[in-house]
Amino acid sequence: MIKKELMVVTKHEKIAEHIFQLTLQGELVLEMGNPGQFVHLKVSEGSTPLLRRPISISEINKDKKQFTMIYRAEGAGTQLLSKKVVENVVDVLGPLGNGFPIDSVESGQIALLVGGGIGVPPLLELSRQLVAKGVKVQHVLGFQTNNAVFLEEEFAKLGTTIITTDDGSYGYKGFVTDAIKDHNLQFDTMFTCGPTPMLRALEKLHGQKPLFLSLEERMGCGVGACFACVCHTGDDPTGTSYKKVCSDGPVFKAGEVVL
Amino acid sequence: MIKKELMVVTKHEKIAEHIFQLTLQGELVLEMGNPGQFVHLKVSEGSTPLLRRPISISEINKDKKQFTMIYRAEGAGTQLLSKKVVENVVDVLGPLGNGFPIDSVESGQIALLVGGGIGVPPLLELSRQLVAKGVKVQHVLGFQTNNAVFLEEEFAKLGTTIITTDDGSYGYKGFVTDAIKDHNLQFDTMFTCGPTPMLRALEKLHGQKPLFLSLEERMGCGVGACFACVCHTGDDPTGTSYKKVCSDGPVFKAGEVVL
Amino acid sequence: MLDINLPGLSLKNPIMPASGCFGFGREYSKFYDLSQLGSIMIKASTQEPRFGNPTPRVAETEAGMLNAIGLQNPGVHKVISEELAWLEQYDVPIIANVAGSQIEDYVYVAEKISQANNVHALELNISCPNVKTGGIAFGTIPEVAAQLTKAVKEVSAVPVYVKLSPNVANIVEMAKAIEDAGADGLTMINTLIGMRLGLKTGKPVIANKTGGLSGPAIKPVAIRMIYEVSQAVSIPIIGMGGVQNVDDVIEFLYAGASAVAVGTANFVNPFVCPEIIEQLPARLNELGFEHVTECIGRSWKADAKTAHYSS
Amino acid sequence: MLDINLPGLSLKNPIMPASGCFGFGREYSKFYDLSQLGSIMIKASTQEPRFGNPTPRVAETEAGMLNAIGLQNPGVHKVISEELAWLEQYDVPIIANVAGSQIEDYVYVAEKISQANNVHALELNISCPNVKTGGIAFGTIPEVAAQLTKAVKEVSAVPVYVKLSPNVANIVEMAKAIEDAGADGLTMINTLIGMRLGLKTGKPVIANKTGGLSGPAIKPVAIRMIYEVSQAVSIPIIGMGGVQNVDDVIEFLYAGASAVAVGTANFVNPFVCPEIIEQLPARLNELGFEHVTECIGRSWKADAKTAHYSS
Ligand SMILES: Cc1cc2nc3c(=O)[nH]c(=O)nc-3n(C[C@H](O)[C@H](O)[C@H](O)COP(=O)(O)OP(=O)(O)OC[C@H]3O[C@@H](n4cnc5c(N)ncnc54)[C@H](O)[C@@H]3O)c2cc1C
Ligand SMILES: Cc1cc2nc3c(=O)[nH]c(=O)nc-3n(C[C@H](O)[C@H](O)[C@H](O)COP(=O)(O)OP(=O)(O)OC[C@H]3O[C@@H](n4cnc5c(N)ncnc54)[C@H](O)[C@@H]3O)c2cc1C
Ligand SMILES: Cc1cc2nc3c(=O)[nH]c(=O)nc-3n(C[C@H](O)[C@H](O)[C@H](O)COP(=O)(O)O)c2cc1C
Ligand SMILES: Cc1cc2nc3c(=O)[nH]c(=O)nc-3n(C[C@H](O)[C@H](O)[C@H](O)COP(=O)(O)O)c2cc1C
Ligand code: FES
Ligand code: FES
Repeated sequence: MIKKELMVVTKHEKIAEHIFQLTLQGELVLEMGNPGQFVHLKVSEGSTPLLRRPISISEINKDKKQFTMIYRAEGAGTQLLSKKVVENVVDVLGPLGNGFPIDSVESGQIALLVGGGIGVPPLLELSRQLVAKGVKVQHVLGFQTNNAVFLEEEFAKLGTTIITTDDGSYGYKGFVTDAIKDHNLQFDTMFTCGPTPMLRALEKLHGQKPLFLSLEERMGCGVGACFACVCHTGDDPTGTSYKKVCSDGPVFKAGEVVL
Repeated sequence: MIKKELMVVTKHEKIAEHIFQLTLQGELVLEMGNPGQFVHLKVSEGSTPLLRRPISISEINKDKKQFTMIYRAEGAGTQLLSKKVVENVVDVLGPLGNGFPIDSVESGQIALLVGGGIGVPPLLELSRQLVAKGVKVQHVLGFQTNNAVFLEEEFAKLGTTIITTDDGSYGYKGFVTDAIKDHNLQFDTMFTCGPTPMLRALEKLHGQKPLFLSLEERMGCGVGACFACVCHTGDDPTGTSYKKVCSDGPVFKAGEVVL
Repeated sequence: MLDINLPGLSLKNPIMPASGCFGFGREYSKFYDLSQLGSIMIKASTQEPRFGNPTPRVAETEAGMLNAIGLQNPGVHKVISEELAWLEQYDVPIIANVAGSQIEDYVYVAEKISQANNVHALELNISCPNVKTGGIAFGTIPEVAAQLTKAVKEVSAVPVYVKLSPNVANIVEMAKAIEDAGADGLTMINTLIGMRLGLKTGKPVIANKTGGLSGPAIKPVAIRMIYEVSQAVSIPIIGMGGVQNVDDVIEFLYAGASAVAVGTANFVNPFVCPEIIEQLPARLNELGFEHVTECIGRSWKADAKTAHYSS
Repeated sequence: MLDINLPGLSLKNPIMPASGCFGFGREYSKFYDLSQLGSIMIKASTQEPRFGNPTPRVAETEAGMLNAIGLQNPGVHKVISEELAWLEQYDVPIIANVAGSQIEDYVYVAEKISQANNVHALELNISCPNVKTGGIAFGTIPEVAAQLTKAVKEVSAVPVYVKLSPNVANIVEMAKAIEDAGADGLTMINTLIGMRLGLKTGKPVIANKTGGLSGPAIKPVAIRMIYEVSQAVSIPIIGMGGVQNVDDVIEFLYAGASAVAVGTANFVNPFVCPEIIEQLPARLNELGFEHVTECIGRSWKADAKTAHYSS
């Protein structure tokens, strides 16, 4: 069930250039399901910034009633968020949307998880849950440059992890699609989250296989009421049929919606 | 000289119902002159609330580069201000306006200081400076009710202090004007700050004697540029001649401006 | 102390979500019982299904947001058979928002939707700033608005409220023309037209380029227009524009609104409507009122208390 | 990289305080050297001295403020002999804001003030929402605005900019009428008309009842109008409305303004203008521009870089 709760900051750290890792505690954690869901955060009490900010859940710890997010502090809202310290509260609405379908891959099969930039974090919880289930995981994580890389160790613990950077300042030089090709990576199911051009490229190259993509879109309500975040469906690409990223997604099967 | 400075909170306490006492430290204190001047505070970084809040200076300590204000936390801005804690900073513009003319009363003479509600604080520094100069001070301080009373002890240390409450729940029951009459208080010069109806009553009853009043008006700039805070002058009560409360006041001589 | 009677609408309380900010209620029904609401202004219906504008459709501004949804909806027939039918489980009168690009469209939708059981009033959306064809002209030219109102009044089975655009020089003239044309009430305001440009791209953030500005930023404009119009017409006004809390609601009533709709604030706090409804009685008491109707038009009425309004 | 040439104005940089938000410069001259500014739009002058409206004259709103000063000023003669004369010590061209309630008033003031040495352009305030008589009609009826512009052009010794009111349904129509009447430039936007009511009193907070809404809240409306008008006219625009920082300035340039005025933000931060001027070159560099003129109209121009404007 979706809840609104003032959750308490239990940890908050800068982990890369402009990138922060934030852990919150509260009852809302008990509602969280598949990895890939997100929360909607109100970062100030007043009316600037007015709207909530959608941020993906990257780790869930139900025992401690804690969950973790990783976000880039860039605009007004995320910069304000980055100033919160331990014991402060954050107004959280969530969990929202539908995550990655863990059931689509079976124990013993191979899952390839492909992340780009700030799309990397939700793949961490996914990888953990897949590993727990006995799935073999491989990761390809793309970043712009050296000092933007984060979570490498955490992923490396779970499975093979290839880091790419656009400028080659760290790891493989080039796009994630190139790395997949060059390393000739094999998989049963692919899960991906990142910038839309990356998703498009992956869909084009690997869309014939089981492929699940997590989308981003500017949001109003985050719960399906305002129709800000719709996309056309794959079977009716210019018609009136639609899916909402916030409540039908953010994870879709390749071909389900028009990227 | 008027400065803008991010000053540091060194003390912040609730001293009565909704009433807070705030001490700030910084170089700006060295610019402060006559008691009765005020500062203009920006209480948030963003654009809500947008405008600065005018608050009177109630104590000045140049040695420590500290000054103190007392304010009522009621609206959006003052409520936000009340959440600041020690070591936070506050954006201060000041000192602004012209204070009470200390020179208008001489050593050995009697000054009557009359304050109403949140108009009481600036009289504290005034009283101290007058006492330091050898002036005999008497205070009549009006409050609405019992739990709204503050600063009684501080004033009592400096001179006779009569507290009045509208409902008689503490001290003399009634208005400050009644208390002055009942106690048959004598004085050479009167200094007053408080709600406009109180100022009007005092001007009517005691305007023939030297009387200095501190006015309040809604402000935009606080420095004389926007013409938000003007009042008509006493010698041209409906004409185009004017005074600005922020830069010509907030202290005026009785009769100088139309209340 | 919260009940209020308006043409077609006998409301438990004067609070309702604004059109387009609450879908058809399904999403918020997961947060609370919709029967608590005074009414629901459902999302605009058009004759045919519409996908609406390309994304991005929203952008944030200082104390506000821009939207250019473009009237996405499944068409009036599906709205009636699926959405309104679903809403029947709740004890709440519906105000159906009607949109179109020509008079015939409005007439078609109005005639059909006004016959649904739970639709107690129509809200003619003559002011949507996000639709290219026609739309806006209905909201800015008094004669055109009047003509449309007349045409819809002829076919509607329920009272007709007309939603005013704030993007006009003379809102009173517009309101009077619509009143004269037979409208039963007014709702105001719709969004102001605005734009935001991306710093890096230099281009409009919203795909549609311009969008409708809503939220706290526009409240002073809404209050001013309601203040002016409520003194010039004798039909009731449902006010909206930047309402976030119970004090805002009272300000709208003071200005001259008889009920108040909450739009953008639902996105910030999905519980905003029931929270306001819960807080309203205590706040009215604190301010010395015994009934919410006593607030209506207090900004311009003499001190005499307003009689309980009944239509 | 900040210099810009507009009719009558050869500016060091495109930043200037907006009229009414900077008095005649005396107060802010205590904070910094006024010669740093691109220009100064001084407070409105009228034929006779005016006291203006009763107080309270300002009220705060979400991300904005309302004002109803009522054009208080010492009259054009004193403005020339005392204020403009005092300003001559600074190396800064002045834009003189001209107001009135009838065409003759404007003509009188324009003729006189345009002859002052340091007045390099006039700004016709046809849009002040706070003056009862006439005033607003000039700003909402294109024919009236055009007539006024023509009359002033005939007598003015310097180029004439006309300040547009946002309180209209069709800003482009207004702008074109004024361009056709011979205006040398436009300044936009003036304030939106708004109101705020006191919760305890139920009455308007501002003595004048309505006031002009300024500040960040109105920025999206300003950007939209400048975007529309700059594509429809060929005279330059000085943009304003909610500018608080260097990024806002760039957004106004992208929208189509050739220079930018800062109003309300001066009250929040008296150093805002010199701070923006200081930060502008670095910000332009970061965004890949070599000269400020390259930003102008970028939101609607093809990717080609704008040529350095010269009048
Ligand atoms: C389902 C989903 C999951 C996301 N998960 C993450 C995450 O785990 N970590 C992370 O750093 N970012 C994530 N994002 C992107 C994140 O929402 C934006 O970076 C953030 O909202 C920007 O806010 P701001 O205050 O920095 O920027 P501002 O420029 O102040 O934002 C202005 C407005 O635009 C919206 N906006 C700006 N950029 C985006 C964007 N890329 N996507 C959606 N809305 C945007 C904001 O929400 C706000 O309404 C996610 C987005 C979505 C839709
Ligand atoms: C020269 C001067 C000295 C003052 N000294 C003190 C003081 O020492 N202690 C104290 O508690 N108060 C003082 N005040 C009053 C104080 O400025 C207001 O109480 C305060 O601005 C209200 O802000 P808010 O955020 O609580 O209210 P809000 O309702 O959020 O204020 C909205 C707007 O109205 C203005 N406003 C509201 N009430 C007043 C008022 N009474 N006077 C002026 N502007 C107002 C605010 O500044 C703001 O712009 C003084 C006012 C002036 C003019
Ligand atoms: C996302 C969104 C969609 C809207 N859709 C409609 C609509 O379909 N029909 C309509 O009449 N008004 C629509 N509006 C306008 C609102 O009903 C309301 O008039 C406006 O937003 C002002 O209120 P607010 O500031 O409380 O949001 C929409 C507003 C928003 C923010
Ligand atoms: C207190 C105040 C006084 C103003 N006086 C004038 C004026 O005399 N003439 C004028 O043309 N505009 C006047 N304006 C409008 C501003 O010049 C400007 O157009 C408007 O405030 C929008 O800009 P901003 O949001 O940066 O303040 C005034 C604005 C304010 C806030
Ligand atoms: S964000 Fe409102 S429907 Fe998705
Ligand atoms: S507050 Fe601006 S002139 Fe006094």
